[in-house]
Amino acid sequence: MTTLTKTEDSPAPSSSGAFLSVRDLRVQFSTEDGIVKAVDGLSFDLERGQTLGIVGESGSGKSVTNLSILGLHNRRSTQVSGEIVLDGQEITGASDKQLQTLRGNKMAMIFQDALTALSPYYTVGRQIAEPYIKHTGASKKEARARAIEMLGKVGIPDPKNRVDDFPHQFSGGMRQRAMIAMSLVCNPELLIADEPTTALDVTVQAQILDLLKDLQQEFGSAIILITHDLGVVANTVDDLLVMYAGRAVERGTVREVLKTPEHPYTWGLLGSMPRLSQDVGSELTPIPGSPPSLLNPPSGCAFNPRCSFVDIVDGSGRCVNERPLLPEGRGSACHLTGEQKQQVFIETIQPRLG
Amino acid sequence: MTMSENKSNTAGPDTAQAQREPDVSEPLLSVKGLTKHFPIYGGFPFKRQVGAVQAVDDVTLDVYPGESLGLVGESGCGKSTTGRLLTRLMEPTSGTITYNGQDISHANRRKLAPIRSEIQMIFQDPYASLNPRQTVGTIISGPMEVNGINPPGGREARVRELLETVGLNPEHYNRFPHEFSGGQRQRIGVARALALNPKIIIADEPVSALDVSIQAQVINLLQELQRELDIAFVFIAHDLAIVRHFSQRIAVMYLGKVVEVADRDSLYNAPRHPYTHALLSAVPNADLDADKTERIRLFGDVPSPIMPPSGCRFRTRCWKAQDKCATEEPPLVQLSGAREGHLTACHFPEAPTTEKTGPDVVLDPALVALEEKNTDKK
Amino acid sequence: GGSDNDNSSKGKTKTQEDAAKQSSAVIMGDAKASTGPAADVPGAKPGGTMTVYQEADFSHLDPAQSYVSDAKQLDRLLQRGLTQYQEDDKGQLTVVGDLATDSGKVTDGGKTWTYTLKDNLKDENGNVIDSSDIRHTIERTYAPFITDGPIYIQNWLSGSGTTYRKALPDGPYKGKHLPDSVLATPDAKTVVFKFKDAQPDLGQALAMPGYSVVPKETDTKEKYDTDPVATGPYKIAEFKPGKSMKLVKNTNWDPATDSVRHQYVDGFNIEYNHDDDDQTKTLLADRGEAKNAVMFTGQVATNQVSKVVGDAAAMKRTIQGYAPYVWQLNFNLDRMTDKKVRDAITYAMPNAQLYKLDGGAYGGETATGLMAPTVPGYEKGYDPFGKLKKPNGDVAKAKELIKEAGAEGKKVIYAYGNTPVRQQQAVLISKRLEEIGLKVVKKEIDSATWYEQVGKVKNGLDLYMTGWGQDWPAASTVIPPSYDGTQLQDGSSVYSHVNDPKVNAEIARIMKITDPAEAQKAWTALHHDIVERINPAAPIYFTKVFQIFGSNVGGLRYSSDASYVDVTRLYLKK
Amino acid sequence: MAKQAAGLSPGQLMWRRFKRDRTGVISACIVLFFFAVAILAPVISMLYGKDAYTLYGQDNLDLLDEFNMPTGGAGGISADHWFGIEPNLGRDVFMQLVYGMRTSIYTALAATVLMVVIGVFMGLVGGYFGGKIDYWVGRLTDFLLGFPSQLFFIASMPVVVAAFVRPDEETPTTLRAIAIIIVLSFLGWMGLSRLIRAETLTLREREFIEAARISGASPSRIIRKELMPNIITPVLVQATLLLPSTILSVAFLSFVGVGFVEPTPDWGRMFAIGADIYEQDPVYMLFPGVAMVVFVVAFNLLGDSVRDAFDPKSGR
Amino acid sequence: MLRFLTRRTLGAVLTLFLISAVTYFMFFAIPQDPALLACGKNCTPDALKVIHTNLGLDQPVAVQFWHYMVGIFAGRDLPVGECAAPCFGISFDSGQPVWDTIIDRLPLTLSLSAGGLVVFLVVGLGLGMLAAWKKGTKVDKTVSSASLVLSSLQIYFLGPVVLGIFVYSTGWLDKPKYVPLTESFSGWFMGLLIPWLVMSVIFTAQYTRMSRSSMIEQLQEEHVKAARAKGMTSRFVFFRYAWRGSLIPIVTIIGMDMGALFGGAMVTELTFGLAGVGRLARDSVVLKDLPLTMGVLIFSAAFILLFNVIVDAAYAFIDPRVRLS
Ligand SMILES: Nc1ncnc2c1ncn2[C@@H]1O[C@H](COP(=O)(O)OP(=O)(O)OP(=O)(O)O)[C@@H](O)[C@H]1O
Ligand SMILES: Nc1ncnc2c1ncn2[C@@H]1O[C@H](COP(=O)(O)OP(=O)(O)OP(=O)(O)O)[C@@H](O)[C@H]1O
Ligand SMILES: [Mg+2]
Ligand SMILES: [Mg+2]
Repeated sequence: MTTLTKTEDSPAPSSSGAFLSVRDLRVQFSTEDGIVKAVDGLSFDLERGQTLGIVGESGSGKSVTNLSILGLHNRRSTQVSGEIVLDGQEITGASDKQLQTLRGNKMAMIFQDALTALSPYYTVGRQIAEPYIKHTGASKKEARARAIEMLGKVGIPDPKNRVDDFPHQFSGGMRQRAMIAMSLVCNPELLIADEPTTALDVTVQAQILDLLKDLQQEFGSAIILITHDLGVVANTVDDLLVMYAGRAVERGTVREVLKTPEHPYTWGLLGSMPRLSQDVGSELTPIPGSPPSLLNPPSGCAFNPRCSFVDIVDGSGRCVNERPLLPEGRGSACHLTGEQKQQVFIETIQPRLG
Repeated sequence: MTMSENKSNTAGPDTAQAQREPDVSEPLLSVKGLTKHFPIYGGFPFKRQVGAVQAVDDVTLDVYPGESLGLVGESGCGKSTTGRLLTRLMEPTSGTITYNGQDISHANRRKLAPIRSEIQMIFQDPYASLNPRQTVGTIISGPMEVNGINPPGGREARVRELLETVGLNPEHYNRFPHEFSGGQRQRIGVARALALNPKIIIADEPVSALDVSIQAQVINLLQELQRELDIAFVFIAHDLAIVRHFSQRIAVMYLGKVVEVADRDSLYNAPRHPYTHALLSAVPNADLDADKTERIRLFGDVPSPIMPPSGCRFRTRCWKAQDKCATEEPPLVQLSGAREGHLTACHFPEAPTTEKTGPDVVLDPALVALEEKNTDKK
Repeated sequence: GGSDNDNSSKGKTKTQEDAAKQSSAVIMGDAKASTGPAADVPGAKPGGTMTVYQEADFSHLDPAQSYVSDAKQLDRLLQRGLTQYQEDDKGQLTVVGDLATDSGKVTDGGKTWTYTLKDNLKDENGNVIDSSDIRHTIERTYAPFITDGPIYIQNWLSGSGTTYRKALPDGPYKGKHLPDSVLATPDAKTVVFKFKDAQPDLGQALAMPGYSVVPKETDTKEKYDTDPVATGPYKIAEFKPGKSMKLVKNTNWDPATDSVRHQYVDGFNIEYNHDDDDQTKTLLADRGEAKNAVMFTGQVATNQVSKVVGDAAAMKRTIQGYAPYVWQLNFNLDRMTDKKVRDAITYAMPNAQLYKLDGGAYGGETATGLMAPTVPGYEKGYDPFGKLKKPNGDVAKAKELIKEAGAEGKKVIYAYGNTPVRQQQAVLISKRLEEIGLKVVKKEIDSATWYEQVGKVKNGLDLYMTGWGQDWPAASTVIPPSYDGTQLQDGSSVYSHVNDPKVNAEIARIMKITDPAEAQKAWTALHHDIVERINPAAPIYFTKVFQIFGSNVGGLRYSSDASYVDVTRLYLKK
Repeated sequence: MAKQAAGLSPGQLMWRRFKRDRTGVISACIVLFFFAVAILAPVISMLYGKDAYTLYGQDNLDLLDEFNMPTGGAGGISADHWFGIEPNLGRDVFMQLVYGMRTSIYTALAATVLMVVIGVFMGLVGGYFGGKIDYWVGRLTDFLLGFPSQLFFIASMPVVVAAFVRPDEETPTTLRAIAIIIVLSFLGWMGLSRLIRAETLTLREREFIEAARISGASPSRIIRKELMPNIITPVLVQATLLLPSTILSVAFLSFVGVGFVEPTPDWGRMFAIGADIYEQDPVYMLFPGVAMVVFVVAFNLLGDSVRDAFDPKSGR
Repeated sequence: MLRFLTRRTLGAVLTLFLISAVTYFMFFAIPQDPALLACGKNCTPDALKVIHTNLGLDQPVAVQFWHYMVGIFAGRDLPVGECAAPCFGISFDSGQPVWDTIIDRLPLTLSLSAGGLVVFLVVGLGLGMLAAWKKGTKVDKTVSSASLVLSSLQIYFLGPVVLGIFVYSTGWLDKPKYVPLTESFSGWFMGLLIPWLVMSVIFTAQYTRMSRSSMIEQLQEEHVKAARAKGMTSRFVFFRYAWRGSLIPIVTIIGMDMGALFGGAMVTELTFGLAGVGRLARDSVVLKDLPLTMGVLIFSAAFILLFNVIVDAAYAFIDPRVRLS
């Protein structure tokens, strides 16, 4: 279970000994329009065998966070600060060489769009085998056998023959499976899945998610699952992190966050999703306004321009002037008091969610 | 808002037509046996047709004034093609499209001109559907210009009015699409569709490309418009939850065929076609405490529309398939036990109601293997 | 000229003195002079292979088609005719018997010429050359496919212009022959030419490459032009059109029968695609293979002249001499009818500036008349237009004349070949013509078809420069071809379209004079008449030859006959 | 979309991005300078007091030596003749350069414009209408791409010229220019056409085209109003890259002797002469050489910058 | 794959036929009479007629073209000589069969192009990749700007200068000349060294720019990122993943250049006085040697089309999506 120990603004050494510990991660891009603070002080921990879900609006920094865990950002134009510790090993300052031995081995990534993420020029089998050869020093033959095994594991029929196929000969779902096979080939202890099913149909999506879950059970990996879809989250993850404008605004177990959300943004998120079980007559409640610019995010709470509860916060202008902190463990970064949160949720939000 | 129930349904059981209160209203748009095959050329030295993508095959549907018909199905099953045929962006291979009693299946651009304004479309990708080199004003007034419509007060005033209608600032008249957020862009698309006072709008996945929170904005807007302007919608989507939210009647497509049509309650509560079943069960529910329905994990992908399976097209992935399915194509009919207007094309349909909790149907061999291993460990 | 030039005075071209020799009359050699072997070249050594740089393919290999200088140079190595020129160190030419025992026995007041063949004459295949081969050689020039060679002897034998072709329309190939009353071969060694009129120049005409022998047995008609049979000291071992040609010794050539040619080097490697610029630079650099290399018809490139002249050591490897051409600006007399205008233009021409564009003092020299310094009868100092005083033209005088003629603003069409030098000259000329009050239309003509285009009677042009060279050192090969109005037709060389009864009659008269000295005097008088009374062309410049060779090449000598280097006597020093 | 950029049109955005690109701005200045010089050639000539046609070296015999090379070393550079004088004819090199640029730029510009027009037209037609039309346009493109272009240029130039000039007339320089333009553009449009076709194909799939069709717009309206504005960018980029190579092609024609002739000042011939006499008069080659290199480099850099400016992804 | 190649080849042959037809009709419609040239100094109308007959110019152009086309396969027996099976006519100028002449010139052009190709590919692609690898650094800037400057030079400009310096003035190198490879390797190599180098200076630039930009583009591809995510070394990713993808545009250009070069590296040959197909082409045009012009044009076009087919095959080789579709 994820343990959430420190407030993000006072990063402490990862005393928790969590498998993956991210502390006060900041990622900035210098662009011609200015500096983009894509991730701005993010902290979380993740244990082996657990799945952490990250939800949030488009552009809230989900992908950037995970690319910086893998160290895949462009070093020239990106500044990464903070601390990422994987299994006791500091990653942020690590050299490219060190990272190379970790990537694909200890930590692996599943990309959103498998068609673009698999090289069109090499066979699926070869692409799966490559990291295996590199990280385990296996022979080509062994690696090939391993690739076939992995393809079989992720449910590609007739893997012995399909191993020599090229990605474009696979269907969307199969490609995503191949991508998964590729990331799992070295039994990574950390698996990052960045919107692994967004490009897929519901039926295929279900297959892939089931597969991920089952594989996690088998290998005991830690998974970070990034998605927009609360439905997916509800069925797959253990802990949930809600991001907004480069910061975590709420976290807790999936049940806590979905059942008793505390942050107005989370409320908005839940309110704007239609559900199958919902009453068809109820209206959706979108979050008003538009996402903030990361070039110069709103002062104070980044959500304040869109928040309808600014007025009931004690102390005038607190939302605009003061940045709310995300408390340890379960909690949300909002100036509303605990009671206010509960009250608002029960009185106005829950009925709408039906 | 509650949905009006279809009480008086007089259609006979043999009619392969979902009809709603025929006395009250004739269908606005009616298609019969609509088929679109995309020819595939090949060969040497002279190219000839070597096959066809059977994108849409013998689809029969009605859309009534003011209603919203949802069209769902997996990617590639022919939803968009159907939508394009309805707007006559494409010419059907066969079948008829009747709009307001007028056969427009093969009408040319001139002939279509008078009804062009009445059938409009909203597109999936709000950015791609707006010309990046035109201002919002130009984009929205374009259709009026083409159709020679001069609203009282001038086009610009009308555009501003429309912008207001869709919840945009009329001041933004001279801005370019890229200066708007995704949701705002989609609103521009809606405003463009409204510019000609359409009677029916084909919305092809109008919210799929949008973020959930923005998605809600657009859905609300469309719902509002439908109510206020009494516009009929053909709402194409693959997100069943959204369709359920927006459409009164829903058609489920599979590989170019409509496999099931019903009003939403009937379809979601008592789906008869195994595919509909599978589809519904695959939708992840964000509600942790919701009753878990039977989960059906289908195996494999949709077969190629170039060589669709014989008989029932779903049979290759159906757990109920029998020999008959391969030889005989099931007709789209009202099954016994189904509500009026609930039509299904299946030889071996599911029971009229879904069991609330049942064992998972796992069709994916990899999952079976993994799960078996995991259970062994435990 | 020669390799023994001393070059202490830079920029001095050494041609005036050569011209004197070049233009002296030809001597007819006797049997002794015609007996081989040829006199040794001092210091010559046998052996080695010489490299020859050429810009392009030889225009023809079939002797009967050979007319132009490059073909002539090659012909001297490969082929033999009845006669040939023997040249001394001073450039004095003697016609000697080549295949024949002497330069010809004249009887019947110059109308009958008899030649006797030497013994031991064989072609490269070892076939004996007899009188039937000579007959064949003459008769095949009547064949329709022979279009490019000289037609002197045909005209003399069978009628002027192209009428001669009627005498033997298919050549000798369909079994027909010229009657014995015209050409007789009484035995295997004797050939008798019988002309209607006296033909004093037959010996020189026969020395033209166009009449070199084509052995009957191995004549392949059209195809002979790519694979001729050699009778001279060398034969073709390998020929790659457009690329190269290799000559090797012809072992069937017997030096004892040849009083002109040598066979010093083992062979020649002729490489094409070296333009003048490239030839000059390579030879000037004198590295490696270039030490053994020569130019045949290449010349020091105009832009390189200064460099060569500035290099005293290199100048030792050069030869200079007059080329037989007068570069003249023809007036199309059909259109330029006013003599005053013609005179005006003649006065106006900036001769010196024009030849400066074509190699300067080493490329030309102001022409004062229409006869080249190489023609017997050339008079140094004959300068009716005062060109020597005003080599850059007399604009004032020209303007005056134009005014007198009332021709201000008259439109003249000036045509020029499309090469860089001609383009530049055109700029100068048109500028000058405008200066004197004429309006110029410049007409550029593809240089490859230049003569064909200006050679049309109805060419529609007013002014165009041409150069005509003698076929042998006699005014009879200059004046009649250029100014005999009776010959005027498409393709003839009467470029200025002169058709003056007096001139025509005079030409006919002089042609009958058998005494060379008397004829020469008459030609000179006629020349004056043409220049002064008619002025059919403005003389622009006499062209000159300036060649450079590899340092290992010996035997360099300017040949008055070839007007390029004498190729028969080249050897390699090492 | 960043807030700051929110108020800017794509054009303004591009302009902003371009302005920040120092190389681009400098190149643009150089290119503009060249164009200005070409346009203002007569004015420059007036101020300078010389023209491109007077044979200074022939009129004043002190300027050329006996081998027609400029006297006084350094290519005859003097206060009178800033860049020296030309060997042989003795014209003013500076004026030759200025007017030669005029010839080169005008011809190349016209040829480029023609190529662009044909290329855009063919590409648009093929791409938009697709099907048979596209097929045949594609075959035509392939067919013309099969022509050995350089060879074809020199072989066909005389043919084209001959087709226009009566045999007894002077070939006007403009006609020669027209022939060059025709010949160059005949085999020069295919690259652009392919590009535009590909661009059109992707645009055609874009939904805004469908939106226009649904509103009943005619094909011509769609091409004009919807497609054209969107392909302006690649066309502009391509044209900036095409122009310098066309200039070199014009020079090539002159070099092989089928381009402009004396006395039309022309860079191609200046090269040919320069290469011929670089040993005797190295200075002469310097000016056209440097001018050409600077111009072509500047134009290429400008093209790159324009592309960068137009491409929002190419951030630095 | 075989089917694909056959199809492409047949298409190319068809195109070639069309190109021949167009050029044939175009050049034989020249208002100037090529026979005039062959006719020589003492040309007369009669002689001209004879030449017309000999050259076959007296027949209608369409008939001439028909004979020409048939002759290519069947050979012809022309009045001016026999012309064996791949008969492209007999040169007006040299009287040799055009085919033989071209074949004779070919080794030089092939050597010139192939050698130049090797040099400029190795150097050009190498530098381009180096610049892409070091994108944004001084190395990149130097390489990029140098290549830009060099690409605006011309062979006919650079060639004489190089010759002047290395051959005529210093004598460090021999003048370019062609020695068949079969005769002597060193002779062949040294003889063509200067043209190769000069040629490659100019071509290299293009390839440098090309490979740099396409490499940089490829490096931004998602699948390249994914390869890095697998833990593959930067070098592996660079040379395996990115490079493979960058090949497509490069191969396209190579194909075009090769087609053009093998069909006659005209400028290079002219500049260095080498007698290859390119020079043949120019000369034939100057001399109005129509059969030769036709022959060289067809020949060059054939090379261009051949390389088109090869490039297509190369695409299929590089990109399995092409191969298997
Ligand atoms: N290389 C980059 N340079 C500049 N800005 C960047 C870069 N990469 C990402 N960004 C910005 O960082 C922010 C966060 O991006 P990120 O991709 O993490 O969002 P996300 O949460 O993954 O969104 P999505 O759900 O759309 O994938 C965005 O505003 C994006 O524009
Ligand atoms: N222009 C076309 N030519 C050939 N095949 C086509 C064309 N358009 C669509 N298809 C094919 O027709 C089938 C149906 O396509 P369609 O776009 O209607 O699917 P869809 O249901 O809208 O899918 P999605 O959910 O991905 O939008 C697909 O197999 C598609 O590949
Ligand atoms: Mg993302
Ligand atoms: Mg679709």
